[in-house]
Amino acid sequence: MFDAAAANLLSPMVLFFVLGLLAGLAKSDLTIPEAIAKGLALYLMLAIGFKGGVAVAESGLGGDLVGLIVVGVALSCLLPVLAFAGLTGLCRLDRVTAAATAAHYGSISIVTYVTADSFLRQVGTSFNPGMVAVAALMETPAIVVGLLLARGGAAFRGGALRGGLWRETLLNGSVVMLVGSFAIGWITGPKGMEAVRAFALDPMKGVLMLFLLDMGLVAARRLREANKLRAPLLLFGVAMPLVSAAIALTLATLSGFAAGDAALLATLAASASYIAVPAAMRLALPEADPGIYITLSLAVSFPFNIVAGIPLYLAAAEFLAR
Amino acid sequence: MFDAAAANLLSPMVLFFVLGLLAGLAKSDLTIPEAIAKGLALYLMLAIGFKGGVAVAESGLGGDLVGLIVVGVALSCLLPVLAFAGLTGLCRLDRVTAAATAAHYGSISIVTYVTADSFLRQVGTSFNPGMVAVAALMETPAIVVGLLLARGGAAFRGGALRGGLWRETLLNGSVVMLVGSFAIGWITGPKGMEAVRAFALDPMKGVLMLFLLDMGLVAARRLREANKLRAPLLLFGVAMPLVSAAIALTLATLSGFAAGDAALLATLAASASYIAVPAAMRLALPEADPGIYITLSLAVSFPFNIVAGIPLYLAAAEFLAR
Amino acid sequence: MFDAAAANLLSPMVLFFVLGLLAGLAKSDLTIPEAIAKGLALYLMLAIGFKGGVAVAESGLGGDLVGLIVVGVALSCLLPVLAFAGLTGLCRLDRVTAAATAAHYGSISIVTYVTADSFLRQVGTSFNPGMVAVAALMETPAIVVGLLLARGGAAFRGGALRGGLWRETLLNGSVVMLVGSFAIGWITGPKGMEAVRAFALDPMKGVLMLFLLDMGLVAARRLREANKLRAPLLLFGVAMPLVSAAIALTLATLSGFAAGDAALLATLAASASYIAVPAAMRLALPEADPGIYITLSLAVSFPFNIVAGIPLYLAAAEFLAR
Amino acid sequence: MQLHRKKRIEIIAEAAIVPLLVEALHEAGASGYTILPALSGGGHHGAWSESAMSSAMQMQMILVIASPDLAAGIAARLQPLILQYKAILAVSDVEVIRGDHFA
Amino acid sequence: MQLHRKKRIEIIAEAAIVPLLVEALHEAGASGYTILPALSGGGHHGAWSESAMSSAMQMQMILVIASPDLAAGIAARLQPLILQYKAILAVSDVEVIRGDHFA
Amino acid sequence: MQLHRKKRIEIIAEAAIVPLLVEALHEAGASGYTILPALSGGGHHGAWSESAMSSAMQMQMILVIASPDLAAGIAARLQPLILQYKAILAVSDVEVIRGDHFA
Ligand SMILES: Nc1ncnc2c1ncn2[C@@H]1O[C@H](COP(=O)(O)O)[C@@H](O)[C@H]1O
Ligand SMILES: Nc1ncnc2c1ncn2[C@@H]1O[C@H](COP(=O)(O)O)[C@@H](O)[C@H]1O
Ligand SMILES: Nc1ncnc2c1ncn2[C@@H]1O[C@H](COP(=O)(O)O)[C@@H](O)[C@H]1O
Ligand code: NA
Ligand code: NA
Ligand code: NA
Repeated sequence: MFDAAAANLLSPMVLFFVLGLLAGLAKSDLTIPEAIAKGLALYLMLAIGFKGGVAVAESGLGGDLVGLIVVGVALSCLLPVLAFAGLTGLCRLDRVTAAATAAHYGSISIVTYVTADSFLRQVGTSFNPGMVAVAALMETPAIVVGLLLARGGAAFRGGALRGGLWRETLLNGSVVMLVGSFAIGWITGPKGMEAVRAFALDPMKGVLMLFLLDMGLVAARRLREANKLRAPLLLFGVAMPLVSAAIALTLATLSGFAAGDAALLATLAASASYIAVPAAMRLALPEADPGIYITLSLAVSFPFNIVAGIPLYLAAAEFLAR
Repeated sequence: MFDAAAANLLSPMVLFFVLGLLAGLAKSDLTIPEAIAKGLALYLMLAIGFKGGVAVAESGLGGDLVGLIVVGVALSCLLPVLAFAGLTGLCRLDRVTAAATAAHYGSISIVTYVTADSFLRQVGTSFNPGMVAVAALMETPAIVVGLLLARGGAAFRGGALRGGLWRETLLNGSVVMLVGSFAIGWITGPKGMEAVRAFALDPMKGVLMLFLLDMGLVAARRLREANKLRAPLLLFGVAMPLVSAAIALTLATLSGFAAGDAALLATLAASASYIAVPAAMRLALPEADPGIYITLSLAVSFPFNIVAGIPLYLAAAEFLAR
Repeated sequence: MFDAAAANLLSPMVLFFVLGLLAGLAKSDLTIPEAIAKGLALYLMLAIGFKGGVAVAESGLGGDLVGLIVVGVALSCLLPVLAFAGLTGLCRLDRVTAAATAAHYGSISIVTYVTADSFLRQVGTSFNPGMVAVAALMETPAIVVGLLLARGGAAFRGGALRGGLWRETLLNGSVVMLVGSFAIGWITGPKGMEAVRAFALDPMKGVLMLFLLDMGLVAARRLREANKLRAPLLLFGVAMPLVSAAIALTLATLSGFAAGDAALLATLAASASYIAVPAAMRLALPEADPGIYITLSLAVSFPFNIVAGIPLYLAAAEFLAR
Repeated sequence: MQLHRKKRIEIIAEAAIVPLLVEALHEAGASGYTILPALSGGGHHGAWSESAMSSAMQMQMILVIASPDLAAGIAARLQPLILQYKAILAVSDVEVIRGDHFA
Repeated sequence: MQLHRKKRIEIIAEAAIVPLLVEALHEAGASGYTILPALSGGGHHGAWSESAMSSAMQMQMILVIASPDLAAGIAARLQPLILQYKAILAVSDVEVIRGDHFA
Repeated sequence: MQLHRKKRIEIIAEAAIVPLLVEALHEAGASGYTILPALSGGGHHGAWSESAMSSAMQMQMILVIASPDLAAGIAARLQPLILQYKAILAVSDVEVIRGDHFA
């Protein structure tokens, strides 16, 4: 496990993330233009989706994929309830902000997933190529659960689920990009990959490296801009990923999933959304405080997962799989 | 021909275009930042121009190139007259909007050309490497013809051709980028290509794929934003490319051009500008309705050429070349 | 030497720079979106820093590196004094604008450095892989010297060095990016490079080529937008690089540095900052005229170095090393 | 040259709700609007700056020129949204060329 | 602290004609101007939003602060272009620090 | 529907000094501000346009809505910076919904 942690910490990706964190905390004026960062994010979704689709075309849907999807979606529905209990009970957050925050922890961060994917490849642990589809399917159920927690049944009658929200949720850009690229990779298969691999595959780790630099900068800036987070909330931002990962690993072990699949499932469970869910929550729950939920997911849980979480989840998964 | 159509439809490029169209029509919030899309477009012009120049340095100007240029420029001058007749006669468009729209159809779309180029390579049909110079030379003559159609002789006396318009037309960014990259490729030859191939050549198809995703999104958004196009105009957007391609193929056959050259010439004739010409028309013919000409060229004719036109023109060219 | 000059002039990089200059002077509307250009600049810093760090990890710190750093930093401190004397004495510039301009010439242009690096590789001249660290260390000392020249001792007491300026200077984005990437390259070594070479190494020359196109456009636009520069100032923009390079080459020869190292040191001495220093000067010396110092460094000295300076400095370095 | 008295309405709101506001503008009868980007800002909820990570606090500005009567109607129609989403709506006097262009 | 009464001129026009308008501003004697980007909008000709495909409907905003007299001159000088290209020009009252900076 | 009289302060300044101005705004007691990008411009020091090479002449716009009293305080507090860095500060009258939102 120490080897894995070192391999992670000494990879250029994680080091650039740390560089971004440090530069941001030291108030360096280093910034990556917003358009570039958005472009890199779109690229990563395209690349990871496409790669997954091509892998499925090559090696078929692994037998476990249905099971992985069921467990993943169940986690996306159940984890928000747990997070909500913790946030209202232990952190004494107001009901609506707690529900909005809970939704973030049920959903996933695709960049965390991409980092885990490249980490697993680096240490040579194999996993189901369809895993990226699990990631896509876990993005949105938590949003509905969050709204139910905030509004109860009124979520369906009243305004919360009206208007652009369904579209925002089901057709949000990252889901479309991931699912679309996965489908196209599946359709075109290795021949398609051959045509575009110099763009869609080879530079992926390097792009991730530059993107993580920006994530570090943004996370540090968010920490500085945020009205101070109280200690219990900060603690939640570290504890919740650990709890989510533990639950995911338990379910994975009970289901007999392979270590690589279990580690990725734990990573997805532990990761929190900072793109799709905040946008939905601003629309549906405008009285929830974005300063809380964005800061927690982006500036606390994301760095924790990238730097320490991923190798930890893999080590635990391998231990449980023995 | 069915094979060619399938090869086209199942290429990742066309599938991403379709993904963009579907996402846009379904009002997904997936968008590619404007700066990124502009950067991708510049990259494609650089790459296709440079590649063409290097190819000419390697294999010399094919004997047919002068003929291809003459026919191409003639098409760029004559097709607007035809389009103008159709738009005023059959579609009952006002004179000025019809003239502005006609200019678009005489000019060309470089992304359509790049897509055709990569399609021909994929199916193994060779063509004259100088073809990209033909594309560059067909960009602008149609603008002058369009102005003449709108204003008659007054175009030269009055305001239309004054001011920044000549510069806008002759030095517009895409022409400079194409011609400049072509010249630099020609000067530096294979040695230059070796130095920059990992940037300028290898990722090109992948970049095209991402760019076509954006084109699909933009075309769909344009369709939704446009005040409704009447049926005759929609029909024009499909019929005009077919007519233009048929004329180009006839001239190519009479001139004895090879099938690959004929197919590319037909593609250029069939494609309509949506960058250089709209900008010129807004300046020179402000009373023409941009909602008509941008929507027609970008949201009707462009998708038609990408999805169905290119393999069709190649099939016809090969049939005629037998 | 003529061979070297020709090799430089006929490289795609320099030709794209010339294309940009010509297009800009001809008032073409070709532009590269600001965000893309900023992204390319960040990429170049990341790539050159990372490459340098990996090279140091592979071949160790050359014995000369300490000497190179000492000489480089000394040049960064001394050249501004010389430039200041020339600007006030010969060009009759006011004290504050002269001091601000002088600071630019003590600092360096990283793109000029990257161009020289790729030129040396092309002609097969080796150099110390830690040279990029010398570049990073030469970025900022000149700023302090410039402030001293403008304000005398008051620079430390009064406002000039207050506030954000120290941070602006020491933690400015380009320094952080260069030094950070260098350190990460050093830590991760060849294994890190292997993971990201398709992004961080292979496309570098091509990216430089596109970036130089933009530099050409910007330099030409700056020349056109500037209130006319008087002849003595224009002359300064060409003479100062030559003088700086001559001094650097002399010191390099006395120190016994290898020809490649001497040529790079001369290039750094001859190059003038147009990113970090202008930003610092606007804050610290608001009464200095940016129209002078940006135009001189960006639109006069930069083109001179790229087109003629770099091969000249190498030729001189090789001559002196014999 | 004749200038016509109109109202200038400026709305600062989160990007996420701008589509809702534009829809409401249409319903209120506005004949046109223009949306401008913002880079960063600060207020009761702390500071924000644009970032690719999340558009959740990204603000935009909507600008509408309208006749005084229509402007009153627009303000009334938008008020609930402005209150619910804590946006800013500010009205001022302007004079325009082409008075007939504005409903 | 003294404030000086000036006029604020705001022009919304297509990017393509902004250079023509700036030229006209110079001719009218404006001592300065600032151009701001726009993201999207809507009007009698339908909606637009910025896209790489075509800047043909892309709008920008030009902002000019000027003395009342100069402002009247600017409006008069720009009127034909405003009418021809269907742009928007709106004038309002402002007070500035540094009155002498503005022609 | 009730509208409340406020002041609209618009500052055009170089990007490099915007952080200094924002700090001064806080000190003056402004409860909020929004920063908008600019593309290009021209003035006594010649023309500029945004470019990656140097943000040295890049301008931004700061927008602040404030009560008349606070606005006077802000103008007074910012005046030295405005003079030193040759920025522009213009104040105008606006009416807002949600009067209590603004200090
Ligand atoms: N007084 C103000 N003037 C200008 N913009 C403001 C003002 N108050 C708030 N804003 C903008 O509205 C956003 C949200 O404000 P708030 O709800 O007060 O946090 C801020 O981040 C600013 O961008
Ligand atoms: N009343 C208005 N207020 C603000 N912007 C407008 C208004 N009318 C038109 N515009 C802008 O000008 C563009 C062209 O307007 P139109 O010629 O009416 O289609 C629109 O897309 C808007 O960006
Ligand atoms: N009268 C004005 N109206 C609007 N913007 C101005 C004005 N004067 C100056 N500016 C802006 O402030 C910048 C610097 O002005 P100056 O110091 O006069 O060169 C210009 O480039 C413009 O962006
Ligand atoms: Na999760
Ligand atoms: Na055509
Ligand atoms: Na120097």
